[in-house]
Amino acid sequence: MTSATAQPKADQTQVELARRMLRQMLLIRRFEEKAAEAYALGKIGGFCHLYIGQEAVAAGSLAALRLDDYVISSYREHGQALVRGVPAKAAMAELYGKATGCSKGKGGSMHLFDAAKRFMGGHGIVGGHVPLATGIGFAIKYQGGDQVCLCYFGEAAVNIGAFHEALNMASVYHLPVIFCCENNRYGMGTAFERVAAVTDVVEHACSYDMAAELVNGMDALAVYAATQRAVERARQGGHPTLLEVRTYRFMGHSMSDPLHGVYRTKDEVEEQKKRDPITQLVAKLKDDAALDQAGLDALDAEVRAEVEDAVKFADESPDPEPAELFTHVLSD
Amino acid sequence: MTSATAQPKADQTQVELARRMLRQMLLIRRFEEKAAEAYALGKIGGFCHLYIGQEAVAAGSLAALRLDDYVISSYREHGQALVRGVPAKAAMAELYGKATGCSKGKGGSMHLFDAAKRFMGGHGIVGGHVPLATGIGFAIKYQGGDQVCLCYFGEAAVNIGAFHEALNMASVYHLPVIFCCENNRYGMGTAFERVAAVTDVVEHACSYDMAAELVNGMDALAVYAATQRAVERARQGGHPTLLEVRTYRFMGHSMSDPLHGVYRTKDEVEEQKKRDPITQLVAKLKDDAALDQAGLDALDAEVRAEVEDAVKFADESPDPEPAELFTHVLSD
Amino acid sequence: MPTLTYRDALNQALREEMQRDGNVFLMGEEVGVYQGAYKVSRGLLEEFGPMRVVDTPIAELGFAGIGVGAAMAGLRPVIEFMTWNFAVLALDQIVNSAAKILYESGGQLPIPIVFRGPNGAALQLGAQHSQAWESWLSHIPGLKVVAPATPADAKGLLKAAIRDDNPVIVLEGEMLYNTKGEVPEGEYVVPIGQADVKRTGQDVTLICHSKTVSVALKAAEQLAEEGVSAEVVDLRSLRPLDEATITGSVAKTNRAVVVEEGWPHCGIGAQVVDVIQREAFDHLDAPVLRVTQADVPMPYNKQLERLAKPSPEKVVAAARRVLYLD
Amino acid sequence: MPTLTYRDALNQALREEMQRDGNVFLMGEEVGVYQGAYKVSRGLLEEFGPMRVVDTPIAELGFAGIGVGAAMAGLRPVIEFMTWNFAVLALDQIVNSAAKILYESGGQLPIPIVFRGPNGAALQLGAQHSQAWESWLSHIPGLKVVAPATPADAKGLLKAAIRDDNPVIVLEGEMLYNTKGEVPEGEYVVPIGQADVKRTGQDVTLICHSKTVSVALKAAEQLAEEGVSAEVVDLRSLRPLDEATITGSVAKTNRAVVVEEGWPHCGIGAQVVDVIQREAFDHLDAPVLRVTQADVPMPYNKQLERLAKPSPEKVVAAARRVLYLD
Ligand SMILES: Cc1ncc(C[n+]2csc(CCOP(=O)(O)OP(=O)(O)O)c2C)c(N)n1
Ligand SMILES: Cc1ncc(C[n+]2csc(CCOP(=O)(O)OP(=O)(O)O)c2C)c(N)n1
Ligand SMILES: [Mg+2]
Ligand SMILES: [Mg+2]
Repeated sequence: MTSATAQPKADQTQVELARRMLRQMLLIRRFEEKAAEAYALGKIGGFCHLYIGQEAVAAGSLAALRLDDYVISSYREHGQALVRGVPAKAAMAELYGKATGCSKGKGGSMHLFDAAKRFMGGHGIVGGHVPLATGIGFAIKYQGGDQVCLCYFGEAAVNIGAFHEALNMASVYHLPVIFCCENNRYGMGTAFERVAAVTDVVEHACSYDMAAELVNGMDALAVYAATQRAVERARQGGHPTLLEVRTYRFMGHSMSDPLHGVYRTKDEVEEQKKRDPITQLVAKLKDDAALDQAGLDALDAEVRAEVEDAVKFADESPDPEPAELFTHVLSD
Repeated sequence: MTSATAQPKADQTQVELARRMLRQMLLIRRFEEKAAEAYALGKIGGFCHLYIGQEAVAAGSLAALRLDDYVISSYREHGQALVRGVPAKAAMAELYGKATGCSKGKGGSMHLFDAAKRFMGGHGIVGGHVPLATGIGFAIKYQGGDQVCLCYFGEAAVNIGAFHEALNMASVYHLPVIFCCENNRYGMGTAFERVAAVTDVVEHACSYDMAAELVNGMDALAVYAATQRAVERARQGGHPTLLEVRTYRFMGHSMSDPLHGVYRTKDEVEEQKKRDPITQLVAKLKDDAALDQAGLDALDAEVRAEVEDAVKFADESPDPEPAELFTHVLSD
Repeated sequence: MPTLTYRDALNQALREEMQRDGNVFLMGEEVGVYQGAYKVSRGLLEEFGPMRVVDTPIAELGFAGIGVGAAMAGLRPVIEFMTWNFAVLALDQIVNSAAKILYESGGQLPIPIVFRGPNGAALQLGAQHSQAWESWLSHIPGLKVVAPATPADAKGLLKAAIRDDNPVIVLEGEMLYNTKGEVPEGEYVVPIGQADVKRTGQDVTLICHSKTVSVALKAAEQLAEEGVSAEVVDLRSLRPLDEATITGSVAKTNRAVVVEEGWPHCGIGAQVVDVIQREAFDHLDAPVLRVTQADVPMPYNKQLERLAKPSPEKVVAAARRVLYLD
Repeated sequence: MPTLTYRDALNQALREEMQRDGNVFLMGEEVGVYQGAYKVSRGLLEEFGPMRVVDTPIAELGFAGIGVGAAMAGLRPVIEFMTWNFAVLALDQIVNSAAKILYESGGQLPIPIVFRGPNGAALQLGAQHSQAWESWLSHIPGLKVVAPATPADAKGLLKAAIRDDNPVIVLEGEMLYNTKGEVPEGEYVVPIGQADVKRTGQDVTLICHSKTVSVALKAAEQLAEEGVSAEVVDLRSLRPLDEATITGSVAKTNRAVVVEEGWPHCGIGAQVVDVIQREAFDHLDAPVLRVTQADVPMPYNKQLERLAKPSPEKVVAAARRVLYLD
């Protein structure tokens, strides 16, 4: 895997990109921390899957996209939504189930949507949105556009049939789809090697004649570079790519699951935390003399304020009207 | 691909095996020809998928099995049922829907069953029986047996999710299953290369860390040898194998479909018929001086008589009693 | 008015809607090169090309999902299932994606998609290939479900389905594809949600849809010979149900028999019974009876299969019972 | 009698049946190392080892099929779905393999398998994770379907399901896992197909199952305060339905309300209504009314979700209507 220091000496654009990504990653981190607090207070309900530890994936990959590209994800999508430009207020309000949420309080944590930002959800059935991504890619080609569709899913989704049907068709039809597997090594409490005959997800690309790349998901710049190459292939020839991004989740599977427990050790989690993508990016920027402690503190303060605002907004927003129960079942 | 002549000079066992397989292949051929006639006369109804052209696959692979092994197949299973020992009478009567059929007339052409012969059906949903095969393999391992489960399916089934889920699990759990893909190049009217990104089915074995072999399906002895190797792996270590057997169907997809038509040319079919597995095996036996024309004629006459008997039996057998409509819904 | 087969009426609807709206495309197994397993898409590949008439691998879950994804991005897909039996594999996408995304997104993403194909038993296809799914599909909020019985309704309802901004399930009948009838040319759209009285009568209401319409009409003829005047209500739309037409007819006849191809337990007929007893309780002179497929997997044998299916005789017998004629 | 949670009652049933019969094994996501997503399988991996408590990949269709295959070869699998929502992906194996192989094979291959897991909405899990499938599953001949409401029934019905030679669907309730009740020790089997009168009454019959039993019981209490005596019939078994107990109760009370967690259109309640109006027509003094989930995908917001679900208040209101008290 590429280490951050293997990158060429950063030029100014690169530095700006890294700083922008750092801000996004900090925003995710602080947002998720507040979400955890609010969950503990009962202000957020249901399942709530945090993204802490995986921030470099969202920040790195989405930096390679244009605003008219499409993004779709699983239930672990807060981070990607925020980076994609869903306002923290609208995202937090959605977790609270409020009328001002990005899905009007009807979707919740697993179903963040923002059609204007081309953020196409937030889907809860493992693997279920992978064919949807292929379909969006199909529409792009049908309409003669040069956009791409970026689709996030966990490594456990590779074991389900929908993934295979969708990859085969994306390849057969030459669709501009980037399948971004966030391999955090566990699906709930199950280590990937216990349920997958082959644990290098990229191997599956061979069966579908698809480009593939294995990426260090703790390095935002590496994720960015790999995604850029995939975007290139997609825009130019409608060639799909399978990216396997190796990452780790620092929290439990969802707020109702334990942090480690029987399926992984506390030591392992602590060890992984040393690879914290934010710490690493900060170190790199400091190395490059592109950020000092004061700068970092200012950035963090800014982000914390944004999240505080979001929490306040969510707190003060109204629930949907009772009549909303019956709207949006059908479009009229 | 191995050609028949590449085999080592046949010893006596080999000759006997080849003669036995030839008889089975002739039995299938004559059985299917009669089934086509009976279908045209309206004595057989529904879908009826003939096996003509693929006989070497059933004969070759099943020769490698023991009587206590399990066999399971798709809707194109007449040939495998006959070779496995389902009496031609019981098979033909089933196509006629008669009470004496191997599924009591309730299953029909797509659902031949003979539990005593461990012939576990006859299944109509493409790919649907592949997980069943994995489950039978699981039961073998659970019970501590050394049997194997041999599962037949068409190449088009490789595009459906169930195939992938089943192969992964067979590998993860180390199950004694042989996945035998009869690649006859078409799924109904669709050439495989039009709908599969990768047309070498064996490639999929890589994603599941599975042994694989590509076999000439027009050569019964080659199929036998490859299956034997797979059986060995399965019996000894519970290692599954993916066999891709390249074959061709000389008839339409089912009795209600055209022989060629838009999706393949008449020329292509005629060209393929030159590879007729029966002609080839006859030629080999004659070459080896293990069969002469008189012997062949006698064999064919014997088989024709057997099939005539089966037709007569089916014709004269009664329909199930009306009360049978309500039996076997539940076991009591 | 031209006479067309049900198959050609569907073909005409597809062709006209594809001509009318460049966002409409057809996708499914064998729809292109092979011209459709049941030839509903004959000629469309030639006219519209492979981007709009798309052959798929055998991957029902996958291509149903592709359809929904394409709809999310602005297209109007028509997804053909070779038969609805195979669509059981695709239900996750129909139920969890197509029917829910509008609601989950708080109204942001309508899913204008049609899922269509033959439903119910044909002849001797055995248990796995002879299933009628109207009850399952009608159960789901977020879907509309139609089941045309005649060529004219086939054309009019398919056109309505394609123009609808919601996911619409179109249940066709393999045994109906060759049936003929008059079909209005050009613009002919049958609104979803309206039942159709296929025969008027006074003594008993026979409620049916799709293939059972002809069963009910034959029963009505036999009943007429016995001096019983039966009204035949073709539901056409199973979700939403046209409750007004149903209860209106029963308010007149005071008796009803519901005929369906599916299994009895929780069938669409049970829902119709629920509507009738709730909305027309005081009009009912007898319990509503149902004629359904026998509560068994479909047997292959021809005789058993015939016994398993609804028949005019069974409908006549049920009608006589609700009329207390026995 | 010991008091156990519903979860522990299920756990006890599994343990006892696995001890009793070496062919019984448990398979599903997170059932082993993780001790079950809802801890129903706690301790079983330790006691029975990884061959009998089998963790699977996320592959519902695949492992449901493995279960059926294993049953064909003589085992008695218990397949756990993390929730029934995900089982939608496995329906092909449940419907086309488990429920049909005995029939298709002319009686040769019984499929003694149990599919179990939580069904219906919990709290704020959103549209894709809050669905009740009793109507779909009950529709299928070849299956049995049970839905226990109490810890004792959970134990007794799961044991019956495991011993049954047919595919049995066990619908549990996530919201019930923590509820407590007395559970007979050891051998305690509740026969499939028998409803249970959970409270006797004279004026109106409330018919319910699973989570709606507590809803109906609360409604009955409220009704009692108004001087109305409600009988509460817990169906327990949804296929087969205990028609005798249902109609027997209605013959006494002459009025009924059916309460279910699922959607109204073709719900299990529609089938119950069909039975009542057919078998107890002359006893009915009012139409049967139903209380169901609102006919919408489940919203996430807590208030809306509460409005969407059946509640004692809604049941009381329906009961008052069938009693013409309003
Ligand atoms: C089809 C299906 N089965 C089971 C579940 C329950 N479930 C939710 S998330 C999850 C684990 C998924 O792991 P992975 O794909 O690696 O993503 P991660 O949670 O690690 O981001 C499971 C089993 C589900 N949502 N959908
Ligand atoms: C899930 C499913 N989809 C569609 C069908 C209809 N169908 C039956 S056979 C077939 C083609 C299968 O081709 P292949 O797997 O190559 O087997 P072959 O018929 O060539 O032996 C199709 C599409 C089906 N039975 N099941
Ligand atoms: Mg993971
Ligand atoms: Mg083929």
